[in-house]
Amino acid sequence: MTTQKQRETVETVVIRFAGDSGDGMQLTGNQFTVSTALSGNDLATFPDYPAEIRAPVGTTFGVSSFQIHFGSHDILTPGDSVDVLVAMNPAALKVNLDTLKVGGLIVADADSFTDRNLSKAGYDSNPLVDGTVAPYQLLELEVSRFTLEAVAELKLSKKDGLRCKNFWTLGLLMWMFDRPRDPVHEWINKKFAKREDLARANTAALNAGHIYGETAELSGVTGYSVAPAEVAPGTYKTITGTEGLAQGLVVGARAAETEVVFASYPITPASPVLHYLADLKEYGVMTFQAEDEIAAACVAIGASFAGKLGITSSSGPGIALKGEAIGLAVSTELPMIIINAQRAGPSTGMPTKAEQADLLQALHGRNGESPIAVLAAATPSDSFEVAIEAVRIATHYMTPVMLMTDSYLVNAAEPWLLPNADDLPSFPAPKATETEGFHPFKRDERGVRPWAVPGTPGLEHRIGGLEKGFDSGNISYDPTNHQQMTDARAAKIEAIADDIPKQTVDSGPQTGKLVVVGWGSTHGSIKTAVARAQEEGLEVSHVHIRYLSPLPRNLEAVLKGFDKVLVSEMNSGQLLSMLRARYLIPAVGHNRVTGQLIRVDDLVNQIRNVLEETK
Amino acid sequence: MTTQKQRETVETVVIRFAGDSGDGMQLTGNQFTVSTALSGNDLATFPDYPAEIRAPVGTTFGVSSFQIHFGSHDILTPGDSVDVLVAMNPAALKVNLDTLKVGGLIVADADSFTDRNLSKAGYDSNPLVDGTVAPYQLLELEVSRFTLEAVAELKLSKKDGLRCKNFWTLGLLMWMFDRPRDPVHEWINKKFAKREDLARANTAALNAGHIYGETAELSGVTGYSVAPAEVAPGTYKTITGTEGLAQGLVVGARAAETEVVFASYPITPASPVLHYLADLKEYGVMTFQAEDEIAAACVAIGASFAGKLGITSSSGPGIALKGEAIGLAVSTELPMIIINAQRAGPSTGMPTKAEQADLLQALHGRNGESPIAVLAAATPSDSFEVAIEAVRIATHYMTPVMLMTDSYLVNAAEPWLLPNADDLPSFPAPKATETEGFHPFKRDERGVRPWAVPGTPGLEHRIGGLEKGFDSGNISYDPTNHQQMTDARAAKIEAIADDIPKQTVDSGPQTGKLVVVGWGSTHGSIKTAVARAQEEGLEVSHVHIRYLSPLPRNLEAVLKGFDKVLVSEMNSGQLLSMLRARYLIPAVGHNRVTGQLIRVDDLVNQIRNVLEETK
Amino acid sequence: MTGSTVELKAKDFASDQEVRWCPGCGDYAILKAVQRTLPGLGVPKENFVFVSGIGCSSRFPYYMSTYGFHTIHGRGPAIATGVKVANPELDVWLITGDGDALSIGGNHLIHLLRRNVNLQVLLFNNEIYGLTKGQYSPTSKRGTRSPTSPRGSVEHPLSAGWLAMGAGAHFVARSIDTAKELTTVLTRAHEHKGTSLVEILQNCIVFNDGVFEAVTDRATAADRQIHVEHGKPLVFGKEKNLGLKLKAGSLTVEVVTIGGNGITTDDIMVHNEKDKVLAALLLGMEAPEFPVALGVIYCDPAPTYEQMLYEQVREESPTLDSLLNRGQTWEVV
Amino acid sequence: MTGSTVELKAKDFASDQEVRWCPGCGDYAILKAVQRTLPGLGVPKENFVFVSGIGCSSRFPYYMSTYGFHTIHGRGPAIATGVKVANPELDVWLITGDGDALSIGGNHLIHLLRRNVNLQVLLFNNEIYGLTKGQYSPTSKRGTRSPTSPRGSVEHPLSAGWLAMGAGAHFVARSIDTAKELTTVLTRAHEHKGTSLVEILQNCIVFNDGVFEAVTDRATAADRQIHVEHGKPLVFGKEKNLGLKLKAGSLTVEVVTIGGNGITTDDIMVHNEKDKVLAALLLGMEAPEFPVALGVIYCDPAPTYEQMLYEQVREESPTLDSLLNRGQTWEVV
Ligand SMILES: Cc1ncc(C[n+]2csc(CCOP(=O)(O)OP(=O)(O)O)c2C)c(N)n1
Ligand SMILES: Cc1ncc(C[n+]2csc(CCOP(=O)(O)OP(=O)(O)O)c2C)c(N)n1
Ligand code: SF4
Ligand code: SF4
Ligand SMILES: [Mg+2]
Ligand SMILES: [Mg+2]
Repeated sequence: MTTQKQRETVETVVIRFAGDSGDGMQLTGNQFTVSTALSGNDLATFPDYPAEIRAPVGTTFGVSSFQIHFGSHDILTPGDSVDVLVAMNPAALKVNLDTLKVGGLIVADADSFTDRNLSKAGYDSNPLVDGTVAPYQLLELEVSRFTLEAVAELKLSKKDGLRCKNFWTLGLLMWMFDRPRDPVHEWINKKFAKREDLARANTAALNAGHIYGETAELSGVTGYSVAPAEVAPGTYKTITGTEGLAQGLVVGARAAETEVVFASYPITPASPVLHYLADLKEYGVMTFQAEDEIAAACVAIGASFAGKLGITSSSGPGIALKGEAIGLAVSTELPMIIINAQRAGPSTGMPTKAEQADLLQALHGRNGESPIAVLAAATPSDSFEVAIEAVRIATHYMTPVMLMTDSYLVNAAEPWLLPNADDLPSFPAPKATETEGFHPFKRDERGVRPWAVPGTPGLEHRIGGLEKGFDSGNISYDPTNHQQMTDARAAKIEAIADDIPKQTVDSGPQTGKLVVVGWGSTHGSIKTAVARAQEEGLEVSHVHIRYLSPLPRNLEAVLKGFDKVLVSEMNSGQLLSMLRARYLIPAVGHNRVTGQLIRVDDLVNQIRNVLEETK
Repeated sequence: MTTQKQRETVETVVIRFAGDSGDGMQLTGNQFTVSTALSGNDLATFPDYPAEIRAPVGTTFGVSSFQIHFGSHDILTPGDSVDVLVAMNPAALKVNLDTLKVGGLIVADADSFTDRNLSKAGYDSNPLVDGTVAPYQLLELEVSRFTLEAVAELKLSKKDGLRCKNFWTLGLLMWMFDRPRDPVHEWINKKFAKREDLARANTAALNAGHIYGETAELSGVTGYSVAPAEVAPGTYKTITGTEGLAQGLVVGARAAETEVVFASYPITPASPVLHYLADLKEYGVMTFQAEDEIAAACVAIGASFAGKLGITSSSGPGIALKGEAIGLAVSTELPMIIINAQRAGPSTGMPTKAEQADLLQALHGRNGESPIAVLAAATPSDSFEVAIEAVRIATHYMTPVMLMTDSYLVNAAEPWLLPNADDLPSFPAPKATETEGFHPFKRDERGVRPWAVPGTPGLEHRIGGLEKGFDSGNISYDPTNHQQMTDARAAKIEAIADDIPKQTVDSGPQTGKLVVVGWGSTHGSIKTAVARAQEEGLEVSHVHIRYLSPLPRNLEAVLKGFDKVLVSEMNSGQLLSMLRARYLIPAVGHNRVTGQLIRVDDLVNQIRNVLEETK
Repeated sequence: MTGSTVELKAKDFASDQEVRWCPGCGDYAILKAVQRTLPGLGVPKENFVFVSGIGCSSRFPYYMSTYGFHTIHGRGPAIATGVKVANPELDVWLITGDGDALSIGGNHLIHLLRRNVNLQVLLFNNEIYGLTKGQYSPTSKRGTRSPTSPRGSVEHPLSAGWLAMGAGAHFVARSIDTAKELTTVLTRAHEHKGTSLVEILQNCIVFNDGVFEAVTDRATAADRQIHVEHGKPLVFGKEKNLGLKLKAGSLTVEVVTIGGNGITTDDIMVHNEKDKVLAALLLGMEAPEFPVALGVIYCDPAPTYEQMLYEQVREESPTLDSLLNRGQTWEVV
Repeated sequence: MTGSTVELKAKDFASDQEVRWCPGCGDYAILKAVQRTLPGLGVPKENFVFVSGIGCSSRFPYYMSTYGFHTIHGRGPAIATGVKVANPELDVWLITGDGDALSIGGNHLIHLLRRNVNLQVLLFNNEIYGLTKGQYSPTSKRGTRSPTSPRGSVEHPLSAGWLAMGAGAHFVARSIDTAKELTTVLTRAHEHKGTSLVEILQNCIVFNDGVFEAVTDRATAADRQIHVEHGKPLVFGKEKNLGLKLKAGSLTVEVVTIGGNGITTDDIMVHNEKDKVLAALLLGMEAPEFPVALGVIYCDPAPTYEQMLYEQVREESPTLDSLLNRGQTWEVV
């Protein structure tokens, strides 16, 4: 962020609100986000919850943060590093300090830097005074005291009073970045409708923080303004990857003229989709909390057999458990969607951290030749689109579709232009009724078998996981038939490639020296890195692959248009190996397995290096 | 088989004994095998059981067969096609006729070609007379009548008498190929020690069949002799792939100075290993029949944690279920062996049929970056060796090892030179005792953590599936630590490549025009095909890969020594894609997914075609 | 096209597939009993769905001319639940074996029972794994010799009935493959709204022949079986002169002879199919001390899963707009 | 090095890892109770192994200075079985939650119990999924509102005790996180050779606070809890004047007041921990009609799995030659 003396314009800012789990940082962040969206900025946010449910107050593992990146142009990631760090206690400072840019601003609640809190955070001495924060700007404020003063007239208990601290801080930051407070006031009044005293206290704290900014002489710190981004007109809201997915599934099912049975077993970070859908029974969604992931997958399969769209969701370990059942859906050629919210592995791994290391599992995590469709969502709003695509492909091709998202994406948020009801898609999924010449594995010209649903007179039939005769659907052990069916299952999935968009180049020239290839939630990081490299004058393009199985038919041609292919993934090279095997291109990998998003600066470096080598 | 007028020498013969499940064809085949081995021939056998437990008598799905291929030189497969087909009833003829070479010999029991049996087999007219068998030689004998006559003096019931039919046939075939009857007599006497009448009856039938051959005028058929193969001196027995595996595990565990906990859940075709080991408690093998495959894998993991070697086994669907648990063993770095007896998939597929389509599942069928070692057995005796290797790698590298076999290999048999007790390997697996500086993930110079076993004073520690600190073994969510541990797990597996034999060229020149690459049970077919192509003067070599993860370090160099690489597999191209991805070589596939072994003639054709193209 | 209005007969429920169980297998008799039962249930043929796992028994759906799904080992309960959640109108029958239901599928069975999804479970208990060639199963008696237990199994067997009660089942019945009462029990199971578990003692002629002989042998069956009926005294024996009597002040029963020792019919317990503790007691009775209880042992209806689920739907198909517009929105002009 | 001969104290069993449960969580009290129990068991420290699945409760092993294995969700019973099969000398404690044990792990738990592997299972029942943030669990009451059941759950809950009995358990006990009797129950569980299931009612202060309050509230606990003891009458209440009486001629009990209505101590049932039907009855008692049964409710030892398994070994380490030479061999010279 380029600061100037008076309230001056900056292009983009990254703020990280950090405090104890009890300090209300998620709430603060969300309110700041809404105001920012209303200010017309583009933005991306990412919450960072502690792994523990409720860690002891003041400990480092109890720190909860919320990061927002906003600006006057396209914002694609929550930001590699932070311009402003709000640290409500020493633990928050300790955990987050290394995300702060050198020269960045720390806003710290001095009142919370007590000996006890310092020692809980593992500090031997006070970092605000011992030189630790020397490389940064420091705004050390007695937030606790100011807050209590602001709410004094309301005669709250000290505890209740102190709970308003986050609003004081929010007020200060809203002054600093010139955000409107009206939506926050509205929200407070709605939220605390039944506790007028609290509504008033929070409002008072918010205003006090704002006034403090306006009036106090803050050494070296002044107000900034961030010009609105150019965005299309329309109605907006912020959506997370979870909301995008969930709403997309509902919209997709309507488009397919079917309903959803969503069967799942809770697991981080997949559960929120289940939670969201659990309250949508009116929209044709029955959710089912199964006894385990296998049952969840099987309930989905049973539902699809019975004529609704069975969907299941999980994360790493749970997806591994579903392999056998997915194989049954492949063999019986039933529609099914499997949502895989990837997290860091192997095994239990780091459940709250992001990774893209389940791609090869998606393709091969079952016995036998068992092809399925695989799609990946790139952003919260893309999650909406991809979910609709998953419904379309599953119901029109009678196949399981694995839809990949991850720990980062399910929680990330961005502003979203609400689609017009008239623009919503429609692709009714046909069900069989014709009894003449019917058999359950009779394929149409696309190689797709009929969806013949129990309850339909005259279509009574039996299916199962044993190999089936191509011409009858009856059990068959015939060698040539098995080859034919194996080929037919593969061909059916390949045929989807005729029915998906061609691969495009996301940015940069259509052919050239270098293309960076990615998939899934790293889209924003890669796009940003490529843009930055382009700004540096480097010749580099970006290809983002949404359809991972089947791959777009023209992908080979697109990639072969570049001298070098760099595949950037949060894994040890999974898409990389697919592309090398398939197209025999000497692609190289930019692989990071840290539980965190690809860093923009890191990737820009690698782009430089690769181009350097080619010289 | 090249026939000559008098008892004349042929080099190799393929015989298929086929009859109803109740006709004792497996027994007949086994007895013929033992005599053949004693005659000094090399041989390979393959039983073909019906999928049904006990199908109605006379039906095609109740046919049971046994194929033996023997000769005066190296015999590597049970044979693509058959020289002599013994058909005890119409169903046996119907099911097996297409395996018979044109001009081959049918030995049929004319008495069983009754109207009833013909119709049960689905024949509208008698194939022995309606021209169906015109392309073949036919020896139509009243086997039932001859047998009853032979045993007449023993006054058996007609039913018991007819049960000797298979011995009559065996006697005839033993005459035909000049096999010694002594071992069969011995076997009969032992088997029927308590039923002297049956012993005498079977002996009488055997001898009668033999005499019939000697004396009767068999149109166009005469006796053959097959010269002994050159084999090393020593004690031999025939072993199946199952026996090889099971014995190898026991020998390996002794070598490692540990004991085995073998936990499994029955499934075709993996169960026989469990059955074999279930009676070996004295040899340090505890078997555990688990409630499911997940439990089986977990019991094995618990056992390994407690200091014995945990082994589990299954086939396709069951292996899919074990993915999550295997991930735990990867993350906790415990020794473990997973035997995968592959069968045709996807899903339940064709449980009794062979396939190699679980290779990518072995490598990627788990969440996260989760590397393990993967080995594949080539032959029954190689199963013994590979099992020992699996024990060595698992215990010395603290890693799961997936050992691949398949439906064909577990049942296939060959003569085996018993290893000398002194030649058996010894590779004691170290257990930690040193408490100084101990932590459970402290790696040695090879990157391997200690096996620290409960019950050892002072080494108390906790492990689990969450990510662990490289320097402490404690839970860690640190991003750089996760990268370090991910890399360390991968590097440990890669390091095994320093400790396995270099890749060799199985046959043919070390470099040249074409190499055919294979793995697992297709070894014999590929080797035979390559030999045949070489005999035709084609320049082709054979590379058989036993170590699939890590791949041998010199494999790339070996493969790059050839202009063309043809990868032959019973799948749609799994090893193929691995080699292409890794080495960027334009390898092509010879892929067959029929539930059956690669056919030699088919592969020879493809070799010709590929070499043709290169011209 | 088979219209839903046609009068159906048993043979209309036979499919065109050749039945491939071993000759003499108890499964044949069960197949016939089911085919005899269905026509009387008043359900349109196209609404029947037979779901099974894997095992000899699980081949069952192929032999029925209804909708059928031969799924994967042990997962039938979950698949069947999915069918019912998607369409509660369908009439679902789950076919399973002792291995399928109690070994790999144990957990799904328990959860099916406690959720009380409205369907029938026919558990073919032959105390062995048939399809995989004769390994001991969770219901095999301790000491059973089999390929995986050549020295005798060392596991205490499970009782399907006790387990079902433990899981909170609302309907538990027991019958025998060749018993003519089987159709009555099946009809009762169908009537019951909720998950109905019917354990069927089934003879595997190949791998476990005669394992139930002590109970089923026609000569002694009357003394070894007690056919329970709600509201009727718990009597058995050829002469119906044997009965179950509660030992005073305890929770145990004894077999008594009516007429002997001053015992009258009044001393005999009356079967109450709603009594959970009695059901547990009856299900726990084992030969030779006790007769084996057959018939509907427990039936105490409760709301079904899908009924409660669908009752939660608040309105019919609201517009998607109302969903998309949820939450805080803003306008850009 | 901690030698096996050192006298151990509770604190010797605390590991160096910071305990990370929510402040006020019932798990803390259970941890302390276990740490207090172990020193008295006469087992060398290095022989203790704590195995767990996944859940808040399953973090337990990290806080013990013994051998520990935090495994995967629901599979603790199988891993623990593997430990015992490999080395029956080890003293294994399995820590699990209601989700871990009864949802995903239900089947393994059942089979552990029926096999009767000699180890202790501590099932922390908080009637909720803690770690994944508060979804209803298989033990949650019907109607429970949670993120996955915003309109109330529609599932009938499982009873851990009933399920265990149904599975053929040989030891079933129940206690409360903060109860001082917990150590006594744990000691009994340890004494019992075979699988000992101890259900511990545990308060999740964050997602299900107070769910057991009706039972545990100190003010009314005496009337809401019945502490059963083998051979002692089933009495409870502050004045020990309430008791359980069998209704004549039936299998049901009622709560009676001793002294009232001519009821004397002789009318009160005596606890018999070997009586399976009584155990089922006691485990099924629910508030408010009945007090909740606590203590050792069922204990009827039977041979353990590993004992029977190892008894089948016939001789010590025969040579490998004897194995390799099995079957028909021949010589080539
Ligand atoms: C995942 C999986 N594991 C194992 C098997 C092998 N298998 C098929 S049926 C069966 C047991 C059958 O026993 P049961 O359910 O009693 O049926 P029965 O054959 O006796 O009727 C087993 C172990 C399988 N098909 N799939
Ligand atoms: C295979 C798998 N599925 C799901 C999860 C997510 N998960 C972790 S703990 C848990 C439930 C915990 O509930 P409970 O066992 O009652 O333990 P508590 O946290 O209440 O102590 C779930 C669903 C997982 N870790 N692994
Ligand atoms: S093996 Fe047994 S259960 Fe299976 S079909 Fe044969 S007799 Fe029936
Ligand atoms: S979420 Fe509940 S069970 Fe988990 S640690 Fe917190 S209070 Fe305990
Ligand atoms: Mg069975
Ligand atoms: Mg819980």
